[in-house]
Amino acid sequence: MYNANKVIIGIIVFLIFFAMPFWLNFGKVEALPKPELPKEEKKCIEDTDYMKAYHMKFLDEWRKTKVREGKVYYINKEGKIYKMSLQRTCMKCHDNKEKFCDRCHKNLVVQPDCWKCHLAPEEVKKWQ
Amino acid sequence: MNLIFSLIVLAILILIPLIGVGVLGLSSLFAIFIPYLAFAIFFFGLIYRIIDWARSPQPYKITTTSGQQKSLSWIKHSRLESPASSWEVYLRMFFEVFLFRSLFRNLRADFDGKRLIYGSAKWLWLGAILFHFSFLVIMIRHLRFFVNEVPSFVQKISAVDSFFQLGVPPIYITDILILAGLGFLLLRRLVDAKVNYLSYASDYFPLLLIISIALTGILMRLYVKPDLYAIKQLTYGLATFNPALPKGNLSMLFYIHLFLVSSLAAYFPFSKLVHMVGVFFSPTRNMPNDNRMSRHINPWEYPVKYVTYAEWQEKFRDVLEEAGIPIDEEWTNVAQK
Amino acid sequence: MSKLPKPDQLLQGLDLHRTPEKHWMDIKPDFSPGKYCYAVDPQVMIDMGRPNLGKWQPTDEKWPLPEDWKERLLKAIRDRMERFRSFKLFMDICVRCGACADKCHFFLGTGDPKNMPVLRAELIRSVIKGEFSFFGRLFGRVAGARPLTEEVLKEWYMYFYQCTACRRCSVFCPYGIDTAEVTIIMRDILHELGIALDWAMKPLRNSHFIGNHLGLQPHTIKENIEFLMSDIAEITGLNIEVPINKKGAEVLFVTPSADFFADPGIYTFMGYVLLFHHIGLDYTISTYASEGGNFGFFNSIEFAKKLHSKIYEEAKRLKVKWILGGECGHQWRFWHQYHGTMFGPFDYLEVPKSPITGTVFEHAKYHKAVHICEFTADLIAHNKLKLDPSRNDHIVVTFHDSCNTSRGMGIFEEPRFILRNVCNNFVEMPENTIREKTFCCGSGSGLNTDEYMEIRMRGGFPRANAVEFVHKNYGVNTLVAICAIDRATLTALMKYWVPDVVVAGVHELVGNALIMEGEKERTTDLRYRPLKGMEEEV
Amino acid sequence: MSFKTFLESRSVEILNHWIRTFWESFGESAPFFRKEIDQFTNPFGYYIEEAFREILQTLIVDFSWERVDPYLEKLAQIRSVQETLPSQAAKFLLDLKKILRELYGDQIIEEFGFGSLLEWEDKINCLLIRFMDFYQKYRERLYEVRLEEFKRNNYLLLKRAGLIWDEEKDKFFDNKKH
Repeated sequence: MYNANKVIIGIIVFLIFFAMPFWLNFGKVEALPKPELPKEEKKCIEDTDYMKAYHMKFLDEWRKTKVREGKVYYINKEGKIYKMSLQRTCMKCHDNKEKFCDRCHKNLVVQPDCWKCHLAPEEVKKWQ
Repeated sequence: MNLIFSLIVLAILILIPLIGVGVLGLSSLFAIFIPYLAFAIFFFGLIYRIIDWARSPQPYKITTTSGQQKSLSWIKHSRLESPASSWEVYLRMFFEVFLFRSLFRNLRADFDGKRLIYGSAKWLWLGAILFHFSFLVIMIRHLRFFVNEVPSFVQKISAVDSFFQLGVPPIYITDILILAGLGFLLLRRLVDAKVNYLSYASDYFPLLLIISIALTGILMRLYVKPDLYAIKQLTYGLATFNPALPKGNLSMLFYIHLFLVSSLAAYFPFSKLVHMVGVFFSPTRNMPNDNRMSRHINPWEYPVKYVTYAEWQEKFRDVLEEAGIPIDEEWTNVAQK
Repeated sequence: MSKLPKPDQLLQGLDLHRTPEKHWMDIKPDFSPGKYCYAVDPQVMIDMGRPNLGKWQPTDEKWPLPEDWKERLLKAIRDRMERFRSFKLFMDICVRCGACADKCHFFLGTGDPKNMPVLRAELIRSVIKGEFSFFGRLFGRVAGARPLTEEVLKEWYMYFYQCTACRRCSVFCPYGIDTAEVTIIMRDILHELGIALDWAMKPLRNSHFIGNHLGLQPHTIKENIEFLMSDIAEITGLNIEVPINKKGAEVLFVTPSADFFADPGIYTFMGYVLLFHHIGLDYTISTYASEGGNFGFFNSIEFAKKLHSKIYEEAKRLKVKWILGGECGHQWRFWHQYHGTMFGPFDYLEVPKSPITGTVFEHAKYHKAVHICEFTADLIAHNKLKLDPSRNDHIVVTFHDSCNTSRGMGIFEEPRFILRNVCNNFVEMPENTIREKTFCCGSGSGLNTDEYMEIRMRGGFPRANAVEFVHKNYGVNTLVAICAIDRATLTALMKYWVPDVVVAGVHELVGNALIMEGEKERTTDLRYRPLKGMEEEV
Repeated sequence: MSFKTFLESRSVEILNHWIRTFWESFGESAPFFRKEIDQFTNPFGYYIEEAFREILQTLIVDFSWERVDPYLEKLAQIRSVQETLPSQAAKFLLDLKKILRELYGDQIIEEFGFGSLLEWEDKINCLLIRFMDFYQKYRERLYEVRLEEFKRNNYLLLKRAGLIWDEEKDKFFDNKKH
């Protein structure tokens, strides 16, 4: 092999760059933080798989129908009626933002702007 | 013909996970085994290619000099175009690799009467830059799936990239730019007569493959949403070598996306895509133009037989004497010895 | 239904119809007169110790190839890939982006798609894929692969001898792929079977056995020089003697042999001699190493080394301090980029130092050879020359950057600096056609043969077109170049496209402008053309 | 409407047709020559378009050899290194006849009579033979170039052998004597 020094440095740089996930995790493998689910309620408004993937679309839809059309109630697939409210409906069961919302969001670099206007249950408690 | 062939190959590549996961239910094969295999091919393949190139020496220093050489002290020397020292070479390579300087050279504006015209070549530079840089940013962004506590630079890049808060979730700028770049590069191959004429299936295929990867990614972000938490469980497991199939539902689209990425990785070392590492080896760019200042060694240089002065003088002795050109007796003796 | 007959119905017998769109692999090379160079005479190959195919011409239906030709070629290709990283790499990393396509003067002049540099390299790339790669063999044409056949070989002959190794494409390639390198290596590979050009090989043999390309014997060189000195005597009134094979001189001067005998190189030679006399340089020329140019360079690297070995043997024998090189293109690309590796270290020479100005040529400290334009530019910068630029007022000059010295060495400013000082009318050609973007003369790398004239004129058309532009707009009548092949072939090119423009070397103009000590009043330039204001007296 | 105004109103279409027909005979890289319009990057395509445009204009508006000659000559200069057969080189002029006949032949005969069409075609015939003159000139020049190159390469040897009569220098001596 010719120009061995430079080539080996090149290979190392290549490995450092493309194996970055490996290096960044190196030596600190731990379980992903799990969101804490409500203990009493077993069922969310819609089924769990749907909520996991689409909750942001779902909430956005609620926001639009409530603010623009003035509707207050949501009827789920089973015919159950819910009041469209993040703070009063969702956070009633999911009563800890930090342990439920943030764990995933922080982990996946998602910065929803819900909390610019809404108050997290923890905050509400502080005020009460 | 070449395009159609590439489209067929791409269709097959999309069908494989559809059947493999959707019909046969081979989830762990497609989620764990194939990605590992593909990336092993990617790493070992590329390192093999690098070493393979390095096994051949570069016998002569054949820098392409696109600017004034370093010569007399009062003549301005073009440091980038005709580098004379190592750091000038590094600078030239930097501009070459990160800003595609040689392609940029095509930039030219002309006036035809009153109309300002730009040839297609400038667009080539722009298309290439858009595509390559978007690809890089997208790759860095994807680190959020592979690292538990996402480093702050990834967070910052993501934040900048989603600067325009359009919709929920916000659209990434690079997602649009990469499609624009790729679309241009593909369109160019179809429309520009001379490029069309020299394009093979192996030119269309990588473009189509990367376009499909980008499209499946964008679809997942905006429309057909997967369970991100489950995906991160899988990808984090892969990155830390603790692979496990998560409990949640990985959507079909995700399997297709993952399989196409794996295909790209495995295809990489055996295709023209190796230009990514090959460009660093290019002898016309990575060598200084200092041939007359320092020596370059060719490991296989061998002596050649030539007509020596002594032989030549013997051959022409008569005419030399007649013309009054001096005869070198010293060298006559050398010949006789 | 039209009442009128169609005019072209009468012409049906002639094949005037559109060439159907074909894949490039299906188009056969066209060996019609004017479009190919003659093949080498077998005796030349025997003399040079190389294989040969006997008497044959590329037009032959079946080439007299030896039975194992395919294995020999494939072995040669493998061997070159192992020895030249450039070749191996260039075969792998092209992405066919097409940035080079419209940069080749042969493509612009002929419109033949195989003259696009990318496709020229593809001629061999496709064979490497088709013969060595598993996937290439599997997918064939869609992957751009094909087997090596006699047709392919004919195509190689056609197109690797339709490239002048000018490197214009390599300037624009994002990966720096240099088609010149591919061309040179491919010609070397063809040599393994004895396939070569007659025009390129005969001068090579002459240079090897006699010392220069034309085969001038030592006494002829001397007489030629004396003849030129008598012209100088007539023009300037000075009797100058040129030292030949002088031992112990300070400088060995090596220039292409065309400067000794061919028009217009001889005027440049007269310019050199006047300059050396003016500054009193202690120099010598050699009749043994009487060739600066190197026809080996574009035939086979090994031949190139054979030819130039003489220069160093001669430098050693004559015990000179350093070497000065004349105005030549291939000579300087080869000197600059290959000599240091091939012939070094040069510890029997000294670091070049101008005896007049005392300038040490630091950039040549290892190699010990200086380009005459660097040398003269340094003299002018130190005010050591008495110059009268008005003696060049009868001409309007433009400068053609020769491919080899510009893209293979990087000498741009020195000749321009000299020109600005020796003449008053200097005009640049359009920006896209000069400096590193210069267009080739269309006849470099051993293609300057007369049977190839049509292709040469087409290949040189982009260059001629730019000259015509400055000729029409600024009255340019002299095209200056620092390359012997340029001086010979651009003259032909100008004769065809822009007949009012003549070709000269930089030092011809220097020679015109130099005010020599003890000279008589000059009425003509070195070509016996009257100077401005002297038309009456001549 | 006169025949001239008729042609003028159709000139763009005729020109486009003519140029397209020319390039169609040119093979795979024709699209490049048509698209790239820079004079220095694409001298060949540039001159073709320019010459075709000017020749057609001269034919239609008012015919004069002074105007048409330089373009015809430039075309001949280019064509004579591209095509070694005169028939191939000059065919583009016949194409012009064909285009007019095909596009408007019947209409012209009905509206302006046979005479107009013949007159038009006669003009093209003139151009054709004129073109052949130029073509011949440049083919000959090509051979002159070959011959002179040979002489130049051996200039000093021939001169020293007394085989070249040096006109310039002879004049110089003659003048000096007087």
